[in-house]
Amino acid sequence: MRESMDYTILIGGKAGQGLQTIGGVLARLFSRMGYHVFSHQDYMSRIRGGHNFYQLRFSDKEVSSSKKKAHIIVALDLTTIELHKEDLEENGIIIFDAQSVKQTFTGQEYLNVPFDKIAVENGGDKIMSNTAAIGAVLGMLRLEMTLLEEIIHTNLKKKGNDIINKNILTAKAGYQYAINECTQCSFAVSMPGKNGNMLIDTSQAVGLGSIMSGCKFYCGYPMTPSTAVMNYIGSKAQEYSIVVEQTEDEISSINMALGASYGGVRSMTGSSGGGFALMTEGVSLAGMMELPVVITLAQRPGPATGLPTRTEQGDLLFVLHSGHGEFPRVVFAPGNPEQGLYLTNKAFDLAEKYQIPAFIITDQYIADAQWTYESLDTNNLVYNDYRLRSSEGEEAESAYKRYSFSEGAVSPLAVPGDSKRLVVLDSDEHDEDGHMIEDAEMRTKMMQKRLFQKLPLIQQEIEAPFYFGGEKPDIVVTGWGSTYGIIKDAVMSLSKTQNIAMLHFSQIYPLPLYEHFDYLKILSEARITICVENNATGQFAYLMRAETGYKFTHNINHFDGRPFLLESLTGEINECIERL
Amino acid sequence: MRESMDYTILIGGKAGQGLQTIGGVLARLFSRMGYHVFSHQDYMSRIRGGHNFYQLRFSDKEVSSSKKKAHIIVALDLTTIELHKEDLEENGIIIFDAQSVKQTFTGQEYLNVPFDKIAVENGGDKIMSNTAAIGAVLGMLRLEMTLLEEIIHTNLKKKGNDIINKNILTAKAGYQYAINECTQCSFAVSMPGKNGNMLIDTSQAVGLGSIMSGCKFYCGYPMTPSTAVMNYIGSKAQEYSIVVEQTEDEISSINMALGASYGGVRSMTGSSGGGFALMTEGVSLAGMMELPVVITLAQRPGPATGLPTRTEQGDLLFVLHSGHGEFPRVVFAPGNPEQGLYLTNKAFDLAEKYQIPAFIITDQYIADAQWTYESLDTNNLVYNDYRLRSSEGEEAESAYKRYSFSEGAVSPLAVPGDSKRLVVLDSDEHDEDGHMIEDAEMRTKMMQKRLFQKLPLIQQEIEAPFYFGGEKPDIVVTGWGSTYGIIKDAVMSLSKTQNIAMLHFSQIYPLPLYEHFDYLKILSEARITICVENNATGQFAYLMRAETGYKFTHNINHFDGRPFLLESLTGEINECIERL
Amino acid sequence: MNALSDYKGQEPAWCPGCGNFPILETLKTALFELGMESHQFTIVSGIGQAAKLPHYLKCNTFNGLHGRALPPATGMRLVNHEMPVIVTSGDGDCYGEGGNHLIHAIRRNINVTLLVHDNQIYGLTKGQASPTTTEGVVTKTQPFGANASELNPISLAIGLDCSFVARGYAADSVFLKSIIKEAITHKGFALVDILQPCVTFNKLNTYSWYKERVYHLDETYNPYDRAEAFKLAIKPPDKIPTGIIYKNNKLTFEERISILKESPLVKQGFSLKTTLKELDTFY
Amino acid sequence: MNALSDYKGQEPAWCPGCGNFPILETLKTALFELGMESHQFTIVSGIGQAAKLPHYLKCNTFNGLHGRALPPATGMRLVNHEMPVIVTSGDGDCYGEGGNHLIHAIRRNINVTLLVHDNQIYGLTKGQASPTTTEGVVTKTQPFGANASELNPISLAIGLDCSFVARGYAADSVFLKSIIKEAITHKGFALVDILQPCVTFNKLNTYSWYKERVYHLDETYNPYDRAEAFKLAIKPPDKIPTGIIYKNNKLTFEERISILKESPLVKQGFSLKTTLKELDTFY
Ligand SMILES: Cc1ncc(C[n+]2csc(CCOP(=O)(O)OP(=O)(O)O)c2C)c(N)n1
Ligand SMILES: Cc1ncc(C[n+]2csc(CCOP(=O)(O)OP(=O)(O)O)c2C)c(N)n1
Ligand code: SF4
Ligand code: SF4
Ligand SMILES: [Mg+2]
Ligand SMILES: [Mg+2]
Repeated sequence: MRESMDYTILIGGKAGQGLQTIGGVLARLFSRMGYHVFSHQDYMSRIRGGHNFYQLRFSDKEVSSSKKKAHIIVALDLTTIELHKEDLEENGIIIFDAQSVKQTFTGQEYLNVPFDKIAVENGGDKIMSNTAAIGAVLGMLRLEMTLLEEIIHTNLKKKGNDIINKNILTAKAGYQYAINECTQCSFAVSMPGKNGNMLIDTSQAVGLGSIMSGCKFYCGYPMTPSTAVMNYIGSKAQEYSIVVEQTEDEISSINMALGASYGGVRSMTGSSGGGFALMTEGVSLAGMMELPVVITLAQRPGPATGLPTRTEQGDLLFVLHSGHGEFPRVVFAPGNPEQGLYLTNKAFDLAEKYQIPAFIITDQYIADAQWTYESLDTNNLVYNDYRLRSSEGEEAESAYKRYSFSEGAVSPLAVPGDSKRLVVLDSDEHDEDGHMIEDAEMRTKMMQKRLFQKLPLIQQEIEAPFYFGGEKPDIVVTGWGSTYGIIKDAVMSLSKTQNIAMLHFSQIYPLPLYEHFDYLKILSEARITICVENNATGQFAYLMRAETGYKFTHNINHFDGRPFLLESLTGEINECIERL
Repeated sequence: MRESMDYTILIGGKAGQGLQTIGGVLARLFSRMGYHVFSHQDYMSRIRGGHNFYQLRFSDKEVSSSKKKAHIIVALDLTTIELHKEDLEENGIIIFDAQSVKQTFTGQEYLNVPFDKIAVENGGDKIMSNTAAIGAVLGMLRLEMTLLEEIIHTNLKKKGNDIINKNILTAKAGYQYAINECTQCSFAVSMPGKNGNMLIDTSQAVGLGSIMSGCKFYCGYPMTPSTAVMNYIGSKAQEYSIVVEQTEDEISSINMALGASYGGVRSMTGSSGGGFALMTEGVSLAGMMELPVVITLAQRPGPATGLPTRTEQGDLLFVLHSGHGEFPRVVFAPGNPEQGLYLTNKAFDLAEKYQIPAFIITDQYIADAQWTYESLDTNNLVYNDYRLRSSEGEEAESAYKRYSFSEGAVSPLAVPGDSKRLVVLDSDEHDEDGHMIEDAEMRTKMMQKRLFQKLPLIQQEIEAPFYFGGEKPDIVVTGWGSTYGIIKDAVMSLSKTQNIAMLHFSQIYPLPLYEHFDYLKILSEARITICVENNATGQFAYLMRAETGYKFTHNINHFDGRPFLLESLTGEINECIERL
Repeated sequence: MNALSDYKGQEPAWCPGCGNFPILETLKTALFELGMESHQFTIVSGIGQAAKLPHYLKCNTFNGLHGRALPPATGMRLVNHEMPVIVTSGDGDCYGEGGNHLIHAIRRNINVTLLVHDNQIYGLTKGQASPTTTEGVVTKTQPFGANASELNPISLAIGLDCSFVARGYAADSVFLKSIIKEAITHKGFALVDILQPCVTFNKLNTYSWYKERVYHLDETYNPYDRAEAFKLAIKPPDKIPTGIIYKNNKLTFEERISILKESPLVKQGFSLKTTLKELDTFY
Repeated sequence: MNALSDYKGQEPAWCPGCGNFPILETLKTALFELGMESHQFTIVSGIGQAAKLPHYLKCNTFNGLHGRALPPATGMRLVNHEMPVIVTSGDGDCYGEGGNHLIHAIRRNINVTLLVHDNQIYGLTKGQASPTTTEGVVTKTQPFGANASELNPISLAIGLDCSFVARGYAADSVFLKSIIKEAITHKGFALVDILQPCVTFNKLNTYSWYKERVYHLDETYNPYDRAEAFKLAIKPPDKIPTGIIYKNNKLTFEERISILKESPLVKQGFSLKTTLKELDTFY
């Protein structure tokens, strides 16, 4: 059959039916078993009803994108069957509970599993029907039940043994039902035979990254899909002593985060589209005050409220130029959880080292998507306290100047109250002391220090883009941020027949220097260069042209609020190749 | 001596000493006499004290910039003498009141005029000392007094005849004093022998433009230097029935302006740096709702509060990319009051025609600078009511769809309450009816209509940049917005010895099509191309490169909060030429 | 207008059992009884569950940004003060993100009816604390509990001398309808804080919780006494009064703008010609 | 700390005669008498004339954005609740642009002292109406007069159950000093609205205008009765009470956050190592 095992499961239903739970448990299960898992979510902006789905791919080789076609569809409602039956793989199977979807389907590709009935009979409550569904999926795949039992134990610890046992009984019954009834099931599941994998999404990775960077203050205002980072940090706030504060609005968020930073700790805020727009004045304040702050922006389709629970890469240029006036910043856009962890740490480091705002851009797709790793490298994480906290004696302290020119681009940032140093920050143009000035000469010097002296130093810190391919590729597929995984899977599959390479930017601004790796040469010498973006206007391509003069030969842009899927992206890349 | 007459007068003193009045009256006087006048202002962010100056150039030929050197310096305080004496032209004269500056100066270039004493003796009150100063300046120039009397009459009408007469007496005494005492005065003032000129600054021109475009609603929150437009419109609000409302903050401004636009009238808001930053979410809302609105941004040096009363062109890229998500906009940056009037009218027209936000960018320098014109052309102004206001009968009206696809890019915008048409606007992605949707297909169609269908239509409306020079220039000096006048004066003077041309963009985004005028060819074929910008990073040059790939050979950037002055810009251009 | 059914809009995407359903139906009935046809009024809203309402009730609609319903409502009224404007908002939308606009809309006394669907929670974004969430409630974004005192919109509004201040309860349709009708016909800014159960995320302030506490102010209550109204407003919440708590008869903002005396701005014509004379003022 | 003169900062850029001068001097004296040295407290401000104050008084300074003084003040307190934080703000800064933060800072009861230099006008931007400008006053940006009712910060704050609400008068230094000292030592959010003559732009509320109206609340006044305080706050302004109008003894926000019990956040150390175990939770 296949070279390697690679199955996709889609769980569909209404908001509130618990499909996230089913998906989440299955994903965790497969990753514990040692499979590679990739999942993504598609949900509407409502709390109950509508149509949502959770899509999960698991394999014995690395996977980093979703496919359109599914091998198993778990349909919690009729709509799921109607909408997704076309997306069933050959020999794929749709499982459903005829009684609860109020219709039955016959044929090779359907398997009616009475989830509700199994739940009531074994667990005593319809509420466990999702457990029956999970069991049934395992049964269809002929996988072992032991790990599921473990997971049920952990997840339901707080609910007590009775509930745990009922769920286990229900799961087993669902499992057995599928073993017995799914005669047409022909899935060939190879055993990974390895240790379990981690399962993590990029919101968690960014949250984890901030905790591991010594972030002590997070404030924000709820906004999908940015809230997940706040939720994650909130869940660890007590343990790691982090103040997590929900503000009255996003203007307060950025200004409060800056106040916290001034107070002497690492601080962070985050939002999405419109909420971030409200922060732009504060971004400029960070620029002027030279105050470190890390800002996460989880993009969603705009303009305005747009499609609040969907995905897009539409805010890159807005972030790059956000805030009035001119000041340096760094902008990172992780393409997977691993990069999310690493770049969040790097953002905190650079923000404090250079006293600038640092941005982490994600989007709904990458924020929610789960990946597996054997482990995550923490050796590349750094923690340096760049603040001036030592004591010097009264006289020296009273000579302290917040914006002293004497140390070059970066003037030491003291902590108020920590010594006799007075820390004076001003949003007006100011002198070395931090007091407002109006003269042209001081203004020019401050701009030079703040902007021109820092920029080259910051640029030196930016690492080469990710490159995968030969030395002289014919075709280069380029992307940034969330498209990392999908481009990788697409290029890997195309590389069997084409001299094709992948170029991916996660450290976006400043653009990496050519010294590290001459991506401009690679691009210029290729025949076909495609910039893949989940936006309408090709914002990264615009940035590349503005910064380097380089213009891609092709662009692939989606702007329908949905992520790229493997089959269609591969198809579109092929079209570009054929068109030439 | 000179080819043509060209004098500069600088009036300096503390905030609150009335130097704006002196300057304003002199500027008005010279323009009434038929001279060409150019003035600009330099003031601190304080209400009393400090050091401010008002600089005025008048000539019998057109002038459109300020020079560094002055022929007459009216010093209302000691600081003015200290700071500006180096800037005195050969044979120039500094007038001052030794008693009030509490020091005296002797020598050819000083003229002590006892302003206070003259005022007390002739007007009975020190308050009129500025009138004495005005009279003295006229005397020094050996100009006639009649027009000044007229102006005193008009300006002080409300104060009554007694005050008027006292002021006239004082002016005459100052005049006579200068005639008698300024033996060293050698100014050769040619008589313009023409009708009087208009005197207008660009804030007034933008305000006038909005009134002449049928703007019925202006709201804003005070912020220097944007408040001048609001003040101007406010002064005419009663007469032209315009609601002028000061909002609680800038977020309210943009949203209230959009509500007014929805209500069926032309509406406008404006701000500067930080205030505009707060509007960016609302800009995105205008984009999504397809609601016309005109936004003026009077730039000042950032980041943050920066130098609140000074000048910079630092917000171009921020405006171009302001607001999350992707939607069309037009951005204009007038280079003088004439363009201010015309482009404001055009902004209102295009905003309503294409249902988009339209921007007018100025800066403190151009906002305050006064120019003279024989007259302003109003034949190029348009007023078309693009709203759907007619009645159609109930059935047709109930079929009305706000975002109907049937008319192509621009769906007719009806006025709520005006008919049975229901006007439904949504900040979420929506269907033709304006109701929120989530499906990918409708999203894509709406993006296509809103963005891709409109863009080429809008681009067709953008006129060629201003070009002055031969067919094959060696050197092209390029600028945008407020540098129009200074570049013109510099290039005119350099064109005597160089094959030099000027290229100026006031219709900035979308960039003009090459069809109208192939500026890219001109640039590419020139040997030296210089982009002059009053910012640190060269934002227009960045835009040009992003949009066209073209990179200027040289950049001249100032970022000290001060405008370019003729001598120094000419010098810097010369340096670029010599460097090559 | 013929029938109540003429107001039928899109299918609501609210959770079954949500307190927004009775509010929607009550509002429809109030409009119907007031004889206001769909095209004769406008509903402005922000973002949140309550803010979706105008999609579910056929009308002129400005469904704008989260927290920003009052500014466009004000803009709308200023250009067309013959158009009744109703704002539907949530406790987060109105008291959180939009707090500043509330203060100043009250100060202006713009003639707008503001209905706050106060479910004491952020519904649409999945259960974070709102300004009216009871102190101490723990959520994912309030890991230390909601540490700020819950906002009392009634005492706040009375503190600002709001022209009309009322409280209603979603499940008390008949009484709520009478409040809404009075609010709409009141000349001046009218705030109606409507207690609204959120069956999904607010497990504290449930239907039964409200039922035990809510009572009607009766005829003997005089809503014109500001100090007494304040006293009532700050009483401990074991019993929650509903009805019109405070009102006054100030002039509206629209009435105080001289140029609006004759006709709404949107009906005042414009001709470029009449403005040409302005050029002369610059000579 | 040795001398009052140690607080001397930059030369003020205020107009001669401005009411900000006595406020500045009074604040210095209050700090001096409280024994707070320059490095031991922080002044946070926004933008406006009042907001320039920290440049004129040697101290840790965060002079941020217009309207946005309270959020950084809150952030500062949350990471270092041993640092006294004073906010100097204007009526536009605090009640206009910053209105929403005021509401929520009061709700949080963050232990910050807020001094509003209330000159009933926008000074720095040259004389536009502020939220406290008397109704009807005409300015360049209020061509139809200030049409909104002037904001009453005292009744607003009492409406929000603010922990400490006082009014002072700039020219009444000794009494003002006692109020400011109480405000600084009060545990909880303290609002002091300070009537401040603006000699340049406010020609209505002048020194003599205030002098005729301002009086001291005497010892018999009980500031703990919220309803009575409200009554006092809404009395017609022919006589203006100064002093502490309302206070209560709620827990501060900082006190309610468990992880701040032991030491300020800024003093709690960090080591990357202790966090490594979090990776395990993802298996
Ligand atoms: C500027 C901005 N910030 C945040 C959001 C996300 N958001 C949407 S609705 C909402 C809160 C909803 O709460 P509430 O106003 O109480 O309405 P409810 O859903 O409870 O009816 C938030 C925070 C947004 N859309 N825009
Ligand atoms: C976002 C923003 N909007 C507007 C301004 C301009 N601005 C500076 S100070 C000020 C008002 C000052 O009034 P107030 O707060 O009463 O202080 P005062 O000068 O009267 O002491 C304004 C509107 C600004 N700096 N930032
Ligand atoms: S989440 Fe709450 S408020 Fe929102 S629809 Fe559901 S029940 Fe109603
Ligand atoms: S303008 Fe008014 S508030 Fe500002 S410094 Fe002058 S007098 Fe004081
Ligand atoms: Mg709510
Ligand atoms: Mg003020």
